[in-house]
Amino acid sequence: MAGSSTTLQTAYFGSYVPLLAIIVVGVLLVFAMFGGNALLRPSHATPEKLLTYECGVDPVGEGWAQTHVRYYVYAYLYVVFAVDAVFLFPWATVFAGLGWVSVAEMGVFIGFIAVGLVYAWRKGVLTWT
Amino acid sequence: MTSSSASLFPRLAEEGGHAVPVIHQVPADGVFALLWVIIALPALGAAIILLGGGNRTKGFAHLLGCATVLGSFAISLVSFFALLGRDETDRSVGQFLWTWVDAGSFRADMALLYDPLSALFLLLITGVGSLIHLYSIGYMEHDERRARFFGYLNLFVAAMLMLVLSDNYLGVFLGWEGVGLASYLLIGFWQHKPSAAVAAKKAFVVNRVGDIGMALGTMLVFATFGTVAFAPVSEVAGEAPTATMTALGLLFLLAACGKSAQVPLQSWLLDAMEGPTPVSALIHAATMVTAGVYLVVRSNFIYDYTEVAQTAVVVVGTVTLLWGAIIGCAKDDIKKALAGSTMSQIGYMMLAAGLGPYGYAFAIFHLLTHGFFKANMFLGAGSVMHAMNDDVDMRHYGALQKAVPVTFLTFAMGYLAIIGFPGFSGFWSKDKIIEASFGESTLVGLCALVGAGITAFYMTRVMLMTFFGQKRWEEGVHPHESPKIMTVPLIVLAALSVLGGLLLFGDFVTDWLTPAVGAVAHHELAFAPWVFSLIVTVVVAVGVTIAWLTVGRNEVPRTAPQNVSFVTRAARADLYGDALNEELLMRPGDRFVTGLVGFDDKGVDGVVNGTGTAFAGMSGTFRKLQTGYVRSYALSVLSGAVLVVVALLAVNLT
Amino acid sequence: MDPTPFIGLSAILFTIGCIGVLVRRNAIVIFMCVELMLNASNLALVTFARVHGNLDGQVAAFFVMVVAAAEVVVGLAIIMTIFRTRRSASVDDASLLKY
Amino acid sequence: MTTLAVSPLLSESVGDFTKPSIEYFDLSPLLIIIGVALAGVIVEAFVPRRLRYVVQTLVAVVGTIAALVMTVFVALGLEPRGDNAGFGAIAAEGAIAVDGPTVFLWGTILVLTLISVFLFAERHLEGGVTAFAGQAAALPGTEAEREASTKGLEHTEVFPLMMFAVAGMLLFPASNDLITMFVALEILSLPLYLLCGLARRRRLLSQEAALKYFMLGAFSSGFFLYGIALVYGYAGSMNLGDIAEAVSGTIGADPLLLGGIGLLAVGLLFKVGAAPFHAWTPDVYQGAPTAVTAFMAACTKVAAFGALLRLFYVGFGAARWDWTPMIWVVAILTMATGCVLALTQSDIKRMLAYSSIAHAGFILTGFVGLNAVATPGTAELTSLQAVLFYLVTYGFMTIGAFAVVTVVRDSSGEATHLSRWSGLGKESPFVAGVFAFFLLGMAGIPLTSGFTGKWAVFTSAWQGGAWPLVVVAALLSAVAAFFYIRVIVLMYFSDPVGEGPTVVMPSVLTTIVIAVGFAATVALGVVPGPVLDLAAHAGQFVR
Repeated sequence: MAGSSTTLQTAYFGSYVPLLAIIVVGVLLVFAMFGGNALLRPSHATPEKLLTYECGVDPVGEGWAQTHVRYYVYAYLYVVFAVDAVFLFPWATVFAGLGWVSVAEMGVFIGFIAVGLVYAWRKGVLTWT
Repeated sequence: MTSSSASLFPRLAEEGGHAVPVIHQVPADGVFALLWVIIALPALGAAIILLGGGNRTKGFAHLLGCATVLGSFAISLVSFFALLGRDETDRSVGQFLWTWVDAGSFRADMALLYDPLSALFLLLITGVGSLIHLYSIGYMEHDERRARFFGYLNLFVAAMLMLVLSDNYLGVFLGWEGVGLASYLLIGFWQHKPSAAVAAKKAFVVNRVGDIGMALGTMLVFATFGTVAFAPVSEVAGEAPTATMTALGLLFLLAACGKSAQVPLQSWLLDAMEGPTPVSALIHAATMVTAGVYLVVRSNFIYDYTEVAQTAVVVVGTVTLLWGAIIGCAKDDIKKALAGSTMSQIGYMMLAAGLGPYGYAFAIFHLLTHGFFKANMFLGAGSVMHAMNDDVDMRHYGALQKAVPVTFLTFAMGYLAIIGFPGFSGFWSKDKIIEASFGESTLVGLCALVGAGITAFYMTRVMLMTFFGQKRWEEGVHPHESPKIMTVPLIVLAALSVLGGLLLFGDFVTDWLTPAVGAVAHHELAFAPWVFSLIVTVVVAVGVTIAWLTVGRNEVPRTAPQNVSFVTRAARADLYGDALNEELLMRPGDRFVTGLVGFDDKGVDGVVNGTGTAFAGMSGTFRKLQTGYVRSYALSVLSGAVLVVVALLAVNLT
Repeated sequence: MDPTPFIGLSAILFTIGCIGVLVRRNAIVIFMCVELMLNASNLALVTFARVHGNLDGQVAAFFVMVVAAAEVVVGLAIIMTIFRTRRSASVDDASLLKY
Repeated sequence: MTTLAVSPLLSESVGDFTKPSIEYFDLSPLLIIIGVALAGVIVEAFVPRRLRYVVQTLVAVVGTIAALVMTVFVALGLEPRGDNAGFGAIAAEGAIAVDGPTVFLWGTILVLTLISVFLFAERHLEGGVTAFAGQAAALPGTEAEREASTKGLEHTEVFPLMMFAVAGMLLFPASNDLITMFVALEILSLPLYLLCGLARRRRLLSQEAALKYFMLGAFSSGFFLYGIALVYGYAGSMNLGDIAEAVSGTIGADPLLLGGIGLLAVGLLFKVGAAPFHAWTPDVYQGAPTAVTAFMAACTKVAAFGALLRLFYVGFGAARWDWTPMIWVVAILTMATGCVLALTQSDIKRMLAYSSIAHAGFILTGFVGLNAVATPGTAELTSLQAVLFYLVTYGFMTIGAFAVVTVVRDSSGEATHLSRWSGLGKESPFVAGVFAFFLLGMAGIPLTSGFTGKWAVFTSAWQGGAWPLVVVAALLSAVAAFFYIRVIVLMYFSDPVGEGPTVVMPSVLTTIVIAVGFAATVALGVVPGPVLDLAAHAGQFVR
């Protein structure tokens, strides 16, 4: 495109050569690690060797153990409140100078999450059975 | 719209002494205010019948269908006489309906242009159309889906009228697609026959190839002139670069080839004969297939500025007229023989249209006479098939002149007209084209002359095989004359076939068309016109004689009409019996024809079907890439991302 | 400040995430790899914010975290439904829809 | 909402912090839809089960209409801004641009949403319940599922989910900075992922569609986000106006910018379903409940193309010559993929999916047409106008066609296999006729809106000098006509297989959808003038 600024461009582009190199290295690294592993390791698989190592104790059941769905739901709720807080803290540092309108607006924001929580409550998610 | 040509003194572009006409419209008043009704009537008929459904409209659909077209015909007739009463300069009437598309600088109106050219087309379409509608009442009597048939016919008429009445290319395109759709629906009307469904599909696909030309041409017109209306384009056509005009000419030629079944897009027409016979008569002989000729003649202000495109039109026309004629010799199916002849005759028209001001008027003249006699013969063929239990094989005919006297006589009128028997309509129109083509080039003239001879040959063959000689009927066939509703249109069309030549009386048709296509130019010829007429007549006579010698004279006596295969064999042996004819004429000719037909089937169809197969094959291969695995989709997203980024970098960092 | 090492790291993380999506079969792991891509972007955003001396990038990083959290919720719900139906979290097993 | 305004909200010194202002009136359609979504959640929590369906439907319909009305008011109140023939204002501290194109797209999306709500609310076809899973948590083929089905349970949560998606769709083409665009992208995507998995019948396919859509959507949004990071690194701002300034001030091309443009394009082209980012489209369209497919196919495409236009015309307008070749390649690839692969499809929804890919390609053709940054006063058909118009025509045809798909059924639900459609013309000429009309519209036959739309984009591309692209597009639309016609042939010229398809009489809701789609397709084909005018009056993007 811009032939007139070849030198400038070369210099500018040149500064990203390391970036390119690192991407290439990143790709190579992954393949090298997996590839090296595959090449070096001996493969005399016996049932014992294929067992998951659990501090010397034979594992029981499958790797995919099912946990109760309630943990999953609680994890969600935690996430909701965590991200809520991310936005509340910066606001808290400045709200004194902003007046009540801003408090109301933040109330709306919290209201969103409250609606979600109310829904969860009505669906019986919050009851630990 | 009407004010778009503000100048009262249209600038005449001088080129080779010929004035390229500039369309100068006057507003529609009086009877012309009804122009839109001409289209609206059949459109309304189609809407009522098709939306109402077959069962509800069964009782009156055929009457409604005929009434709408007859109504259009009446208005067309009145308008025609009103136009006749006007000064020559006021004969382009524009009617603005509404603004169809208005997007920034792009504007296309739903507006009509009624000028001498469209006036003649209106008469042909609504006139012949009315007769064919009437005929269909009888022909489709026993078909339980007759109502739908009339709905489609009306749809076709409305689209065809739109095509010839629109004052801009976009409107023509609308009609163009509309007739394509109607033709598709009608070819496949007997959908229970797989051959009909396949033929319909083939016609549609081949026509789409032509449509690309039409669409791109229209866009190029807009890109060049900033409008798609004929009037403003004709005003400034002379200022556009020749290369653009050539491109336009070639694109529209492609379009014309598709719609008018010209080489190399001719293959669909023979298969299109799968449709009911009135359809073959109306769409695939008299009207729709001539749309290509209309387009070329209407675009005279483009072709007059580009010799290359004109030459291309001449070449296409000449090749097609011979191609169609030769195919016509080889076919035993009466409708296919007629279809070959249609191709050939349209080839003549294209040839004439390609001659520019020397031929536009004659192209239209031949188009009209051909409309009469070919519709006549197709309907005659339909009547014969009606009599023969829908058998189309001419080898099963013979000696029908007593059995179906009216059909025979009317068919004979059409026959005399098409071979150019002196005095009949075809004589006048074809003679003029051959004469004009000799002025263009001796080679083209000779081709046209030979074509006339071959026409005489194969039409005589059709005539002899159908109506004369021995009975070779299938078992249980009892030919009977068709009902009045079918024979009356035949008689009217036969009369027109005989008398159509009167249009040339006092140079009426050429003078009439002057405002639309310019005055007729004349070449300096080596001989006087009557010498040409004589030569043509002699060549025709030779063609007839050969046909008589090969087909007519050599009949096998006492063939048993009960034994079909024997009759067929006997008829064939009869046909090729004469050793001399066989060696000198028939055998090589037959091989040549077989080769041509074979090429037509394998080569040209192969290209069409092959393209389809290639796409289907590609499709079948590439759909395997859609493996169903998310991860391979992710890979395609990633490769796309790489592609996009690389494309950006490659363009910009080189 | 020289941003190159940070951007380099973010590019490596992004690439690892990307390759992970392509080579792993377990839906959960693929999903974690997507999250890795998002976080690589976060790192880049924060670095550039530092380079340009404004906070837009950092604020954007917060939004990305929120969005990522929402995505986790939706994504895990979908993955869990599939797992409960098919007793398998392999994305290659879900390949009824194809061609 | 406050926090959506990103710009100098947090500066290094807290002292000069000023309170952000929100233009509540200009944003009212968006706010109403968010409110409706929240109201839907509340309804779900407190209204008794038997009333929920009615209340949810009413809330959604009334809310959408209210938003539509407010959109009209907002449109009437737009003021000229800047010197580039644009109208409108930048709202929410530069995060959202409420201008002519935005309002046009809002109107389009809301109208399409309104009829989609009807499609969602259809209950006749499944014998008194909606087409969505009775209880998504119940495993397919278990006792729990049968119980849910006998009890007549239904998930009315689909309405609030849909409204959240609509909110994202409204925000997407209006977003004036990159992070808002990203958030909008996710707001519109996440509910759609869930909706895809909620089919009542063929649940395995439905769940699989949701998984695929989610996985690939998340993957592509990763690219989009990295693109944001790169462009931010290049321009030092997320704001499209600032980015435009930075772009026009650069001499030569910057790899950061080019990489950013490319990765952002990936995210957006994924959403519009352009090749080679289209792989999800057929699978998801086929697996998702048909009502969702219709909604998604129409509205998502409108919103995503709006965002694509804004990002590339406003943000990267000055680098036009850098990205045009890329769009050329993608457009050709997309049209070819859509048209060619549709030829051999045997499932009607899948065929329509490929057709929608082909349409995306045609729209991309218009996208590289005459520059949208036209000089004021010239009345040329800009690509912006052409694309906006095409989107309207496409939206109505698509929803209409999918609505027809919902009513053609056999004992196992919708009869989507093409062989089941043979002979439909005899069985139900009316439905077959309407569907044939939609197909003809998509094929671009004159007197349908499809023709006018194609005409508009091709003309604008031609005027912009992209005639080779137009030639390719014209050729491929000839190929495309073939597979549309194939279905028509099948419906009319083939005999039914087995007992043939049956057309279940839907309630008035689906009938309205089909009728509106049909009417719009006819009207926009015969008199497209008013809508084209509206698109022209929308003017340019402001920044």
